[in-house]
Amino acid sequence: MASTAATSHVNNRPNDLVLRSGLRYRKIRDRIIETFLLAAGLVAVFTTIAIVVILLTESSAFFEHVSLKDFLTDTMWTPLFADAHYGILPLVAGTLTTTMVALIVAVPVGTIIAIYLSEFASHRLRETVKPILELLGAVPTVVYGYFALTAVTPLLQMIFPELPGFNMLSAGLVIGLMIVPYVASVSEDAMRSVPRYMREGSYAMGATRLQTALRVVVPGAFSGLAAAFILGISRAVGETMVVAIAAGMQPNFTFDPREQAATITAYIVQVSLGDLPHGSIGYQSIFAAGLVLMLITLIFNVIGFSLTRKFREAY
Amino acid sequence: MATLPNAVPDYLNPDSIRTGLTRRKLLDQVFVIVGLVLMFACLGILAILFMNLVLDGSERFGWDFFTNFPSRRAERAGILGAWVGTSLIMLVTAFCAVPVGVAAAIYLEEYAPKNWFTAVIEINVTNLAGVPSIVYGLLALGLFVYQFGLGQSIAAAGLTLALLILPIVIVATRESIRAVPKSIREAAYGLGATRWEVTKDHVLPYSTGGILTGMILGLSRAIGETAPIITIGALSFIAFLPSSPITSDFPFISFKWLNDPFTAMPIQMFNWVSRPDQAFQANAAAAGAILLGMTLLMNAVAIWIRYRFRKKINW
Amino acid sequence: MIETTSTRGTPESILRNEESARPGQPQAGAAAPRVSIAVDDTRQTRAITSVKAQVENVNFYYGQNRALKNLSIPIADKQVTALIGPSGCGKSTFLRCFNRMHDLQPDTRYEGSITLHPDNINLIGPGIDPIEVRMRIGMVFQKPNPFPKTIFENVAYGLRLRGVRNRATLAEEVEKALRGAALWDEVKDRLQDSALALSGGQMQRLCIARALATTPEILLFDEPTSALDPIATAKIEELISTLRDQVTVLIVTHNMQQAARVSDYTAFMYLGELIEFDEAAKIFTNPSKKATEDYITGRYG
Amino acid sequence: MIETTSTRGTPESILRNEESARPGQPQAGAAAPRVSIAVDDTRQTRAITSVKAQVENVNFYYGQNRALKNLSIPIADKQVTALIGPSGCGKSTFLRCFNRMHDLQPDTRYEGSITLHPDNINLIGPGIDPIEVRMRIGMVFQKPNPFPKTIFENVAYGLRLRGVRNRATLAEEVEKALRGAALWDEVKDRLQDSALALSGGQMQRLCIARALATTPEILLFDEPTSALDPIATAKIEELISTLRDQVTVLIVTHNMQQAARVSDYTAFMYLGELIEFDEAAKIFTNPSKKATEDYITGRYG
Amino acid sequence: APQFAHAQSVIKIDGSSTVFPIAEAVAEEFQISKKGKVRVTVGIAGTGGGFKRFCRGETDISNASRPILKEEMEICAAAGIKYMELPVAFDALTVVVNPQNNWVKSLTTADLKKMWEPGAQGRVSKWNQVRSEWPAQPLMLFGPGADSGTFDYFTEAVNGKAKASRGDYTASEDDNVLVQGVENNKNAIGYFGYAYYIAHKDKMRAVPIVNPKGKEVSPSVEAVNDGSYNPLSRPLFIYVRDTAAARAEVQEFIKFYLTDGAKLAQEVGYVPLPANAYQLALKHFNDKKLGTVFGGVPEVGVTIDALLAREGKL
Ligand SMILES: Nc1ncnc2c1ncn2[C@@H]1O[C@H](COP(=O)(O)OP(=O)(O)OP(=O)(O)O)[C@@H](O)[C@H]1O
Ligand SMILES: Nc1ncnc2c1ncn2[C@@H]1O[C@H](COP(=O)(O)OP(=O)(O)OP(=O)(O)O)[C@@H](O)[C@H]1O
Ligand SMILES: [Mg+2]
Ligand SMILES: [Mg+2]
Ligand SMILES: O=P([O-])([O-])[O-]
Repeated sequence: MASTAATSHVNNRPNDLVLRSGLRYRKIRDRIIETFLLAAGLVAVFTTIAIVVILLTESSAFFEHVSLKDFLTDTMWTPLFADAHYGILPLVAGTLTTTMVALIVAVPVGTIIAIYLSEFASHRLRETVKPILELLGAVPTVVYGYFALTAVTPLLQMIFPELPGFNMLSAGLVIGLMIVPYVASVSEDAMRSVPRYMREGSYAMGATRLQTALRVVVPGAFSGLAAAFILGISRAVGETMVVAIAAGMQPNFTFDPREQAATITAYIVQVSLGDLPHGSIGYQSIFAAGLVLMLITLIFNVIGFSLTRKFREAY
Repeated sequence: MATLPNAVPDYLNPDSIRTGLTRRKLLDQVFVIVGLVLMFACLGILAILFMNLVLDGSERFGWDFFTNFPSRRAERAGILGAWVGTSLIMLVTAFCAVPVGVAAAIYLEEYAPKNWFTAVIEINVTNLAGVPSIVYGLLALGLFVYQFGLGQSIAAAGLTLALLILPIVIVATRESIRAVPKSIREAAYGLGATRWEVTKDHVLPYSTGGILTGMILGLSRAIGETAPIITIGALSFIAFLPSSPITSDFPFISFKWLNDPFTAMPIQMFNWVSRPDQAFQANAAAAGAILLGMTLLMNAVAIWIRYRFRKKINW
Repeated sequence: MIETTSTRGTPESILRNEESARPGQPQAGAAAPRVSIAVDDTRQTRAITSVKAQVENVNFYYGQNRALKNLSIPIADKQVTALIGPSGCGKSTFLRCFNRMHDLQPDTRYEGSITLHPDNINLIGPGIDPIEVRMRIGMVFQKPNPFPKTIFENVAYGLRLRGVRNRATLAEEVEKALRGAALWDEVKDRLQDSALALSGGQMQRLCIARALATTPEILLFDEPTSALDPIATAKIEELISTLRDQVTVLIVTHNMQQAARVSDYTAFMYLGELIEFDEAAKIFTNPSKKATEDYITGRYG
Repeated sequence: MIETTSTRGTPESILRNEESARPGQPQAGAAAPRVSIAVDDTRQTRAITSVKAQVENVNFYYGQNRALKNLSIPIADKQVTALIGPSGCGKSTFLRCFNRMHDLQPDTRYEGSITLHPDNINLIGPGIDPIEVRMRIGMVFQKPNPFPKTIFENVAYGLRLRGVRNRATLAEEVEKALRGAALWDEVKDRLQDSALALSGGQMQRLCIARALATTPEILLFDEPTSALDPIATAKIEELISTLRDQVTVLIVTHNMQQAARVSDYTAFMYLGELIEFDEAAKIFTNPSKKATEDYITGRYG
Repeated sequence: APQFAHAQSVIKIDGSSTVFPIAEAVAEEFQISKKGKVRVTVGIAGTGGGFKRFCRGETDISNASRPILKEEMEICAAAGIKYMELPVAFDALTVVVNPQNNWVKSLTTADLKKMWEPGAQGRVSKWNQVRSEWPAQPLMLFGPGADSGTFDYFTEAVNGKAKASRGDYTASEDDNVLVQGVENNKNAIGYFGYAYYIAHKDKMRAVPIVNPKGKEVSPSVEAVNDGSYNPLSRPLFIYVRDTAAARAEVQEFIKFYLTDGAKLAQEVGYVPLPANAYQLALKHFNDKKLGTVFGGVPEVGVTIDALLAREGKL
């Protein structure tokens, strides 16, 4: 700014020099603060890097002992025993089975609730029920584990007397219940972002609410719904305490939900309950299992989020 | 219809329309009932879950339960160490996650230029939100416990949970920051405010509600997390309190407690759940009821704050 | 234009349908009744040969807000009636009364009657099922809103809703509707493509075809061309003119030229009231009210 | 109105500021230079006594989209200049160049110069700090946007930013600004109430007071009354007229009457170009261009 | 390994889950008697896990359901960690089945071997594969994890080699999980310390084991005392790090352990040693007698008398 004072504006405007020196200080402060804020943003990046680095370094030590082929094809997982087998398949099978059971509950229930809330319920009911429903997802998982073990399993044993005390069915059902609000909430958001004019087009043709919901809204929100399911899968895969408490901890290569089996997460907990001698194969094995878990959830998350993004772009 | 030139096909004549319509409307009603039943079933299960815990644990509720340490005798055991431990962990978690999360959110919303670098941070935040909590446990084990040598301490647990809830805080803060209308920012910029001044004088104060909500929701998630703490290795008999943060000597505050071993509510509950003795099941139920009560309370507070703030500031 | 103070501005008294059915006392017989409209201040009487729907003393409320005030107007059978008026005057609100779209929104209320001939049912009467109304009265919206389905499925939608399963019937009806909407030649080779791949004007004609497929008795258009370019607009206008033979058309437009071009009768609304209703030729050349003239000549709006 | 084909529609050549500073060659001296505007087709020359800001060949880009095209116009000191034109013509875009609001949005670009007198600095020059510009040039927005703070804090905000801490000074300046915005009497007893409790018109005057408190050299108004009722609008218009003595005013409005009532000079823009600039009296009674007349008489827009 | 500044104020115990009930009881009573001035933590990493931490200097006292092994001694020696070995009780390692199991009357070590040997993994999955007269029901196995001393002892005693076991069973360092498994599954069989059986004896059935003399013996205090519950009875130990033993509160704790320990061991379901054994142990402790009397070789079937004889020679 030219150094000439603004003579035409003599009223009490703070003089330019003061203004400018104050401004310099303010701008420097802005810069410093921005650096701090950026550093905070980078914490997220460093966390990811740290997760990846730790999982990879510990697992690479693991894979020095274990061939990748054994890891992926052996059907037994007994890394802590004298006759050690390192086949991740039983854990993956357990994980997938509990996840499947959970999805069989969560997908229909979550979708139906979402359709109901988005297409049928009044604004008031929706705004009241949604937060309460979300409480279901806020219940500590250890409480769900207790519930599965002490309430759901005995109930199921009345139906299937042969059902063992630890089983994937009960754990899966409870996980399903747990992710219902999540699936419902994401699906509902997706359905509500289907534009109103789309619905109006259908109603104007004489469609009922259900017809509009099923023939226009659901197809229109399909990728959003798919995202909800996939993100739900990722949650179910990562769920730990329920399976650790209620599904048993036996690596069991089976897809029968009535059996007991360990999931990837349950295995990590199981080993953690003992000691974790740094550097032993047992210690490394939980990181290898963790890496597999991370990869599975990552794949689902990436698919899920890209579907959401695609969906957002569509409307 | 006589007025239409071409003969009306059978399926379009009013009578057949009406009969078809009755059936379609019936389906609508059936769906409403199914939707309501499922919705209330979910809410009912939540209620049953809570009642189940309260009833199972009813005999244990009492002053002693809060002031006693765990004991091998169920009726003598309490949660003193657990709730103190949980409180201190939450203190560390809140202290780390909230400033960092809020700062990161501010950076992403107010400062970040649109470039690949920002995109990397964004993707990281979204992805971290989907990483299973047990993986945070592995990160903590590898990084905090061994790399940083924090051991199985309150600091390690607090930091782990802080990382775990960081995405929650970031996402909630961003949402509430975004709800501050552009016009307010423009008004402040128009007066010559710097970015930080706009943020600190306006954006942050007006989004306090959302930030608080995010913080409480994050903490309510952290309070129930069991798996990552188990992974760190905190599962043992602990019948004492961490060092007091307040001391009688100068400077009257001490941070020794950060390094102390601890137990926490969900850990204590898990410990009792895994004891099959019926008396301990009652303890587990009582601890679960308290834990669930705390979570529900925190969620209720969060909902209430969100509602209050939404009402208070009406742009 | 001289505004006669005797009619006191509010236009309830402007229109009087001398022969039409009194509410609660439906006329017998299938033939649409003849009516004549007396316009107070000009004392002119114009005949509508056949009335498809008679609007009488319609009030409409969004909650407490009365958006339509005592509207009365005949809708001529197999003719195009245009609704014009400044933004917010209630044109869309009025149009949506005909197919009961407001029922989808809570806290809305109809008063008065819209009697559909020849059945003599009151479209906005409490005993009438809105879905049934919508099955008989089609609507085309401002923004083309095809479903994210194939072209074929879009047109077949209404028939499927009505339970038609037979593939041959569907194919036949879809073709008929597409021909009716002057779209057949353009899409006959790509019926299985997504409707979203069409151009805006094609989409809008597809929406018309979708509505035509169920042979509606009245077709409602709410500013059907406001999102389209001039060429697409011309095509739709032409189409509306040809539809006249098949179906009663009610069209909302903010484009005066369009109203003048396509409509047989025109109603001018202002602040929820009907100011003037007459033959289009009359309205656009020699309106009776100053407000109408001001609006038509672009003084406000 | 006859449109002379020699000017070929594009209005770059319409305005020629014969005396004003050439870009890159700033004039010395503190006194604002005198300029005269030659309007091509009428060959009339009107004098502006003192220029506060000289806009020269300004282009503005949103990414690839050129929203302003070669604008040149003088802003008269202590006068009201109005910008009119149909929606989307770039009025707001132009206004926001003056206080560099576009800098907040990525991927925008200024070209040309807006020379502020008497300092002779180019407001949109690369070396100029936008924050400094904004500290000297105030803005009032379309929608009243008070901060959700007390009335007092709203007005004091600009001063606090400038480091004023002294309570007495603050109180004094706040009162002065509120008086300047003709709001003091209405709010003097409730300075500690939330600004959101005010009526729309009061809020807008509060925003004006907020801007006045820092004694800006130019005050920008972007459709300041479009969200207000007629009574509040009248008050603001009156206020703007009185502000003329203290500050240079630049106002965007879509309301022709308002522009005619409050402005001394008026610029008509269309599609990012300046079509005509002249004394308000001239523009509204005898515009040189057909496009201007069409717009003023409501033929389009 | 990290050494924490606050280690002085806390007595850190980890290791055997078998010993845990005793340690927990002693710790609880000790802290009560000290009015909370001394803090004690007890973990359940398993005997092996406990020694791993102990030899890194992370804990002061290690619980063990078997004597320290040669590898562990070497690791400790390498880290400069010296320790005192104090026997605290005797255990009868108990094999349990669900009460609804009406076919198993007794088991020989050969039966157990058929069930548990590494070669059984993935093959022996039905009861009738162990003895053909048993039903063709699934065989559900519950046992301690690989960090467990019980596991080491059992595999040594049954399969002839420590840690040699099949891996496809529900393994947990937390014996409560095993108790739960056996309790809830009709076809289950499991093994763990006697105390855990005693605590839940109405929900499961202890299987008599055929001893080398061919007698079916159920686990009991008497059978341990008279040496007839063989080979599954065994001594339990605590190992105290010498530097920790220099601390006053640790000395008090050990004194408390060796005087009140007998009563508490009995209370939680183990077989206390004769009174003179505790006196001897206390004397060894006070005399700072370092090292082990077992030489790091796994052995089974050590009786109380044999143990006393060895301790006397230290
Ligand atoms: N869903 C609604 N809820 C409440 N009020 C409404 C709603 N829709 C419209 N209104 C009000 O009803 C009045 C008439 O609106 P309507 O949309 O019918 O006007 P219009 O003549 O169609 O205007 P336009 O030309 O802008 O479409 C307006 O004042 C409007 O604010
Ligand atoms: N943030 C933006 N990014 C990209 N293009 C923009 C942006 N804002 C405005 N434009 C474009 O620039 C042109 C001018 O817009 P501007 O808002 O300046 O018009 P206006 O004359 O103020 O209109 P109105 O009377 O509706 O406010 C328009 O074509 C608009 O689409
Ligand atoms: Mg604008
Ligand atoms: Mg053990
Ligand atoms: O926990 P253990 O006693 O089996 O080592």
